[in-house]
Amino acid sequence: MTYTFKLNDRIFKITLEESDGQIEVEIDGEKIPVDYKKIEDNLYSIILDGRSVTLGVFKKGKKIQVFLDGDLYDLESISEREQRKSSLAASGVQEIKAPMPSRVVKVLKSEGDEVKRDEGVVVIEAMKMESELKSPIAGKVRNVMAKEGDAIETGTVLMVVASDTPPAE
Amino acid sequence: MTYTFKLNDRIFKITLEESDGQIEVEIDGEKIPVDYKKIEDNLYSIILDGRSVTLGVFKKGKKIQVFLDGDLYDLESISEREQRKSSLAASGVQEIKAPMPSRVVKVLKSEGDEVKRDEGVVVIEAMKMESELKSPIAGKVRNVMAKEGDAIETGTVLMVVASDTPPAE
Amino acid sequence: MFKKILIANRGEIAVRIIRACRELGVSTVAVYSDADRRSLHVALADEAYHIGGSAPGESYLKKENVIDAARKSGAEAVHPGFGFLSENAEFAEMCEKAGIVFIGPTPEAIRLMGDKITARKIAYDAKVPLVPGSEGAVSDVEASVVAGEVGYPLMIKASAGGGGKGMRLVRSKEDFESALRMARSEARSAFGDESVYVERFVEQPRHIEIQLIADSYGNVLHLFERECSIQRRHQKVIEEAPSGFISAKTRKKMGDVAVKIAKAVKYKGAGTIEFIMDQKQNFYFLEMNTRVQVEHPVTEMITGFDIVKWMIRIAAGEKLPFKQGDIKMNGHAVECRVYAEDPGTNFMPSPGTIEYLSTPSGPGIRDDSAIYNGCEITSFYDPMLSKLIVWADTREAAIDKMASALREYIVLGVKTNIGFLRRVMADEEFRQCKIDTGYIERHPELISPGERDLRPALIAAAIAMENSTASGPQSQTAAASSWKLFARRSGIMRSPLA
Amino acid sequence: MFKKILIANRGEIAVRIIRACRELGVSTVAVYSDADRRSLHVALADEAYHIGGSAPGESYLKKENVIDAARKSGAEAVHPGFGFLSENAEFAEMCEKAGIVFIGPTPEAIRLMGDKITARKIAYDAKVPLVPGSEGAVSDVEASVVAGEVGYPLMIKASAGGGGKGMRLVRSKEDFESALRMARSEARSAFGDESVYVERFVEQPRHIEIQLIADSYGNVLHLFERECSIQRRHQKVIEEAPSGFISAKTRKKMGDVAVKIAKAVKYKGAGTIEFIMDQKQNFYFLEMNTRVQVEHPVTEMITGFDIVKWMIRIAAGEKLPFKQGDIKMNGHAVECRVYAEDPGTNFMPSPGTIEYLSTPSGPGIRDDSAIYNGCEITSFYDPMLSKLIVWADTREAAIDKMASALREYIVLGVKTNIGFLRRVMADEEFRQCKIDTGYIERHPELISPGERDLRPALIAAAIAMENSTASGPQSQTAAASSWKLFARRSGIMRSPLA
Repeated sequence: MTYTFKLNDRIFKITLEESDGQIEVEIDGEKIPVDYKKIEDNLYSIILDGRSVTLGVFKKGKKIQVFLDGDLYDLESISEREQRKSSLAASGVQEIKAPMPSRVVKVLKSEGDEVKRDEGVVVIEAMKMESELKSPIAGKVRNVMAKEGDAIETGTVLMVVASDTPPAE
Repeated sequence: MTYTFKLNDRIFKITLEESDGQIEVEIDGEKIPVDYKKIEDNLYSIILDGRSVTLGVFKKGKKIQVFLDGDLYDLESISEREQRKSSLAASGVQEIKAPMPSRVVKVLKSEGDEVKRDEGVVVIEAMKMESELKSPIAGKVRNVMAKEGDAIETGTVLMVVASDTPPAE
Repeated sequence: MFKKILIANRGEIAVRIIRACRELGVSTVAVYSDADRRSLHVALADEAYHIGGSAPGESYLKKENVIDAARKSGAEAVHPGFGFLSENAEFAEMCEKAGIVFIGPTPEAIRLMGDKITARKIAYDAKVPLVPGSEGAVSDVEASVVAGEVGYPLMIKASAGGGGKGMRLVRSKEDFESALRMARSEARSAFGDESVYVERFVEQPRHIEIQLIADSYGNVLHLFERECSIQRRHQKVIEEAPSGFISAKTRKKMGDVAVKIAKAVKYKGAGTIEFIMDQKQNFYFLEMNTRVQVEHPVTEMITGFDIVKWMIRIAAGEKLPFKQGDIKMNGHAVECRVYAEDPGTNFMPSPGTIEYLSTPSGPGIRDDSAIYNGCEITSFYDPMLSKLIVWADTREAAIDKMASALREYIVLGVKTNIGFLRRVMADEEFRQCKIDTGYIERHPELISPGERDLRPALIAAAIAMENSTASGPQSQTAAASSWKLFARRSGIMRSPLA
Repeated sequence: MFKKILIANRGEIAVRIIRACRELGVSTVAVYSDADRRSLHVALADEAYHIGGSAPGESYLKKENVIDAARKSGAEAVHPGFGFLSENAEFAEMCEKAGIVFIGPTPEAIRLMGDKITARKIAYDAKVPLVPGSEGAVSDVEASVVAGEVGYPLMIKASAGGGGKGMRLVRSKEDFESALRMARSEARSAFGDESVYVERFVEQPRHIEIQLIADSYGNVLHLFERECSIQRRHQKVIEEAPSGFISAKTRKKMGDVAVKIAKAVKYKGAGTIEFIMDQKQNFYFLEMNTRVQVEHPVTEMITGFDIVKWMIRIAAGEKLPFKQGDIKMNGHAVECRVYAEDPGTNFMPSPGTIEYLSTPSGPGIRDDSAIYNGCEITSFYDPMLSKLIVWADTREAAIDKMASALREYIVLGVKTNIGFLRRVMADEEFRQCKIDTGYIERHPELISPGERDLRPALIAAAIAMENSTASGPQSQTAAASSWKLFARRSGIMRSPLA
C-alpha cells in the first residue's frame, strides 16, 4: 500500500509491503527492509540495517504525530486529490484562529494592511504568556474580528488574510 | 447493582448506586458516598470522606486485580450460584497445577499419603529458583502425575488431592 | 513536627511537597480545582478537598477556601509552594489568625520584600550592590552628573516607560546629550511625561541567584548560587548549580550579602536573592523571592540539603543544626524545564492531552513532574510539564547526562521543547558556559531540528496507517530472517532524506 | 575512548550500561533473543542485533553469536554486565582473540577467582581472614584439636554433604564428642562417606562486601562496603551503603584486605569481595565477584562515583585520577529489588504481562529498571523488575524515603514483593539495623498485609464491573456536590473492614 504524507509544506510518498512476516518499504525509489515491532501502543521500535530507532506514534484519523529524536512531527495522510489541493493552500484566503482559550492582547494589523508570510498579526495571552499569531500567507488583511481584551475560545476566527494573487485553478 | 466478590476464601458483597452523578456504595449495611474518578485506564482515584485512595485496577473477565497499598488482591466476581459452589471448594478434589513453565525438582508426596492444608507437595524450578507447590486442602494424595526432572508447561496437572470428607451437597 | 499539612498548590511542586511530608511522617492534604480532580497531587495525598472552579481566581487563589479546607481536614500547617498564594502576606496573616502555621516567612517579611522600592532600600542599607544609576527621575544637569559616575555604556529610561519606548542605550560620552534629548522627546510623545532616569547598562547580563535558608533563631545560611541565564520570554528554561562562570571569591561575596539582606528582615524559611551579573562578575540586587523556587532542586543536588523538608522543619520550630561551613558543594547539577510549548512559534503554549509519555531515569537523574499518560494540560495553568534534573561530578558530565536523559523523553499529544533542549545541550557556546539572558534569542538555529533523516518517521506513520486497517502487521515477530536481510544490505541508511 | 560498545546482556543492567555509554559519547549495540525484541535495551540502543532463541543457552550465553554481532556492528569493546558471560574466562579470551576489548578483568583473574579453592588460597596468602576451621576432612583427634582452636559454637559438616545432612551445630565443648559421632554416622548413611570437617559457626551472619575499582596501572581503590544481609532463598533483596553496623575501623580493615586480594591477582575493572560477618564485626572472606554487581548503585549514591562509566574508561586505558583518600562517603543509600514474585508462596516467581505500571520519582530516588507498561516478564530470565534506590543524609531518612517511594510503586498483571518491602521498611528491627541473613525467615509476619480496610478495593472492583457495562459511571466529574456529602458525613471511615 502506498501512503502520501504531508508535513508542513512537504509531500512524502512511502510504499509499504509485507511478505514473509517481514516489512519492506520504498521511499524515494529506494527499497528498505524494516524490522518493526510495537513496544507499547504508542511506541514503535524499528530496526533498519542494525540501526535501532524508537519512535512515539499517535494516530488520530488521518493525522499522525511522530516523536522522533526529541521533536514532534505532525504528519497528515492525504489522498491524491488532497495533495493537489494542499499545494494551493499557501495562497487563497486564510483565517487566523485562536489556538487555545486566551485573551487578545494586541491586534497588530488593520483592515487593508499588507502582511508578509509569517508576519505577526495578533498577540494573545494564555497560560500567563503572550504569543504572536502569524499569517501563513503573504497578502492583505481582509477582515479583523479580534478586539483587544476579548476573551476567545479555541478556534475563534480573529482575522482573515487574503493573498494578493487569486487562488490558481 | 450488587456485586459479590471472592477473595481467597472470603466473600464480600457490595452494592453500587449512582444518582446525581454521585456514587453511593453499601458495604456491610453501611452506605458510603464515593467521589470516584478514573485517572488512567488502570488507575482509579477514590475520595471517601476526604480520604484520598489511589488504586490500580485490572479487570479481565470476572477476575479483577486490585493493587492497594503495595499488595495485589485477586478478586473474582461471582454469582449467587457460584458463591454456593465456591464455599465447597475447600473440600472435594483439587488438582495441583504448574503455575508457570518449569521443571519438577522433587515430588514430596506419594499416592495415598496424607497431606495437610498448605503442605508442600511438589517442588518445581523456574526462573532459576525452586518453589514449593502446596495443597489447598487437607486430604489424601489420589494421583501423582509429576516425575522428577519433567519439563512442564503452565497448567500441567502434577498431582490430585482428595479431601477426606466427600463434598457436601 | 506537624501531624498534618495542607499543600495549597498543584502540579509538580505540590507533588514535591507531598513527598517531603511523607518522608517526614506527616499526613498530607491536597486541594484541587474542578480541572484538577484527576491530578497527581490529589492521587498522592492522603486527603483531598475540592476548593472551587478551574480558574486560579476561583480556587487556588481563594484564601478562604484554602483555609476552610485546612480547618475541615485538621491540618496544622499550610505549605503554599510557589506562585498562587505563596507571596501573599494577607494569606499568611489569615493563616496565623486561624491558628494554622504558614510555612514561610512572616507576613511582615513578605510585605517588605514584595515591594520593589522597599526591597531596594533594604538592600541599599545592607550595602548590597544595586545597578548604579540615578534614584528616580533626573534633570538634564543631574543626568550628566550621574552619567559621569555610572560610566558607559549606560541606559536612559523613561520613568513612565515600558516596551522600549523612551529608552536609549548610550555607548560613549559624546552621544549622551543627543540621546538624552531623543529619549525625553520619545517619552513625551509616548507617555506625555518626559522624565527619565539613568542606569548602568549591564551588557550580556547573567541571572545568578543565591538560595537562602533561615530558621526562627536568627541562623541564616546560604546554599550557594544558581545560574538561570537561559531564558525565553523572561522565564527561566535551564538552570544550573553552581554557576560555571563565577569565582569562589564572587560566590562568597554574593552569599555574604544575601545573608545580610535576609537578616535585615528577620527572614525565616527558604528564600532566594536574585542578582543580575555582568561579564566581569559585578553583581547587582534585583529582588528577593520569599518562597521556594522552581529551580530549587539543582541546589539540593549539589548540597544534599533537602530545602522543602527544611522549610517544614523550620516552620515546626526546629533549629538549623548546621553552620555555614558545614554546607559543602559537590559536583554539578543542571535542570531543564520541559514545557508544553512550540519553540517554532515563539514558544507558544501547547495545551492538550498527553497521549503518550516516557520519562528518563537512571543514575543521577531526577524528574520532578506531575504528568502521566492521559493527563490533560489545560490552559488554566502554567504549561510546565516537568523539571528534569541531573547531577554529575563536573559541568561537562552533567550536560552530557542531561543530553542523554533527554533522549529518553517522549511526549505525544502536545508540542514540547524537548528537541530544543537537546540542541542547547549540544551547543558549543552553552557547553563553554558562554551564556547570558540573550542566549536563546541569539540562537534561532536551535529552535528547529533542521534537516534530518525522516525515513523512520515516515515508516512509523505508514505502519500506523496500515495497523489501523484490519490486515496490518500488528506485531510482527522478530523473525530470524532479519538476519539475512541485515547481511544482504549494509551502509545504505546513512544519507539524510531529501 | 571507544566509539562503539556492544552490551552482551539484557534487562536493567543493559539499560544501565547503555546510559553510561551515551553519557560518554559512545555508540551502543544491543543484542537480543527472540523473547527480547520488544525489550527496553533494544529500544534505547543505537543498534540492535538478534542473537538467537529465548533460552539463555540459545542466545545470551552463545559466545560466538555475541562475538559475531560485535564484528558485524564494528563494536570495539563488549560490556558483559552481570550473569550470562560476565565471569566466563573463555569468553573474555575469545574477545581478546577477536581484537575486541572485554570490559572487565583479564581471563586469568576471572579464572583464579572463579575457582573457590584457588580464591580461598589467594585470600589466605594475602592474610585475609577465612572462616576458622579445618582445611578439609579431619580425623577424630584432629577434629578435637581444631575445635579447641576454633572455639564454640562451631559446625561439624559432612565433606560430601549438602541439605543439612551430616551437619551438627555444637555450642559447647561438652557436646563435641557425641556430636562428632552423630555427624559421622549421619554422613555415612546419607552419603556413604563419613568424612567431616570443622568450621566456626557464624551466628546471625551478616553479608557485607567491599566494592573495588582497579585500573591497568596497578591502582586499586575500594569504594567502601555494602551490607546485603536481607536475603531470601540466598538471594539479596535489600542492600545498603554504608552498613549501619560496622565501625570506621572495621571498614578500613575490610577495605585494606579487599585491596590486597585484588592486587594479588593484578585485578582491573570493577570487582567485589564478599565477606560473612558475625555480630562482633569479625569478618571472613567468602568469594570475589569479578564483574559489576546488581547492587552497585548504592555505592554510586554515597560516593558520587559512577562505577559503570569507570569500568569503561579503565578498559579504554584510562588511569584512575583518584587516590584512596579522595573517595568520600556521603549520606546513606538503600536499594530494594522489586521482584515479580509472590511472597505468600515462598517468593515464587510470578511471570506474566505488566498490565499497568507506575514508578516512583522525585528527589534522591533512582529507579533502575527495564520494564514498561505492557512488557512481558517471561520465565526465561530473572524475575527482577527493577532496582529502586534512594539516597538521604542518614540511614533513618533513607529508609523513610524508601518507604515513601514504595508507596508510589504500582504494578498490575504480576505479583510483586512491593507490599513486603514496605513492611520491612516499617519494621523496627530493620530500622534499628538488627539484621542478618536469617531476617526474612525470622519475620513471617511481613509476608502478607494482614487485616486492613479493604473497602476501597471492593469499591474499585465494583466500579470496574460497572464500567464494563455500557451504562457505568465512566468518568464522573468532580461534582461540587461532593462538598455536601463530605460535610454531611465525617469520621465513619476509620474502622477496618471485617
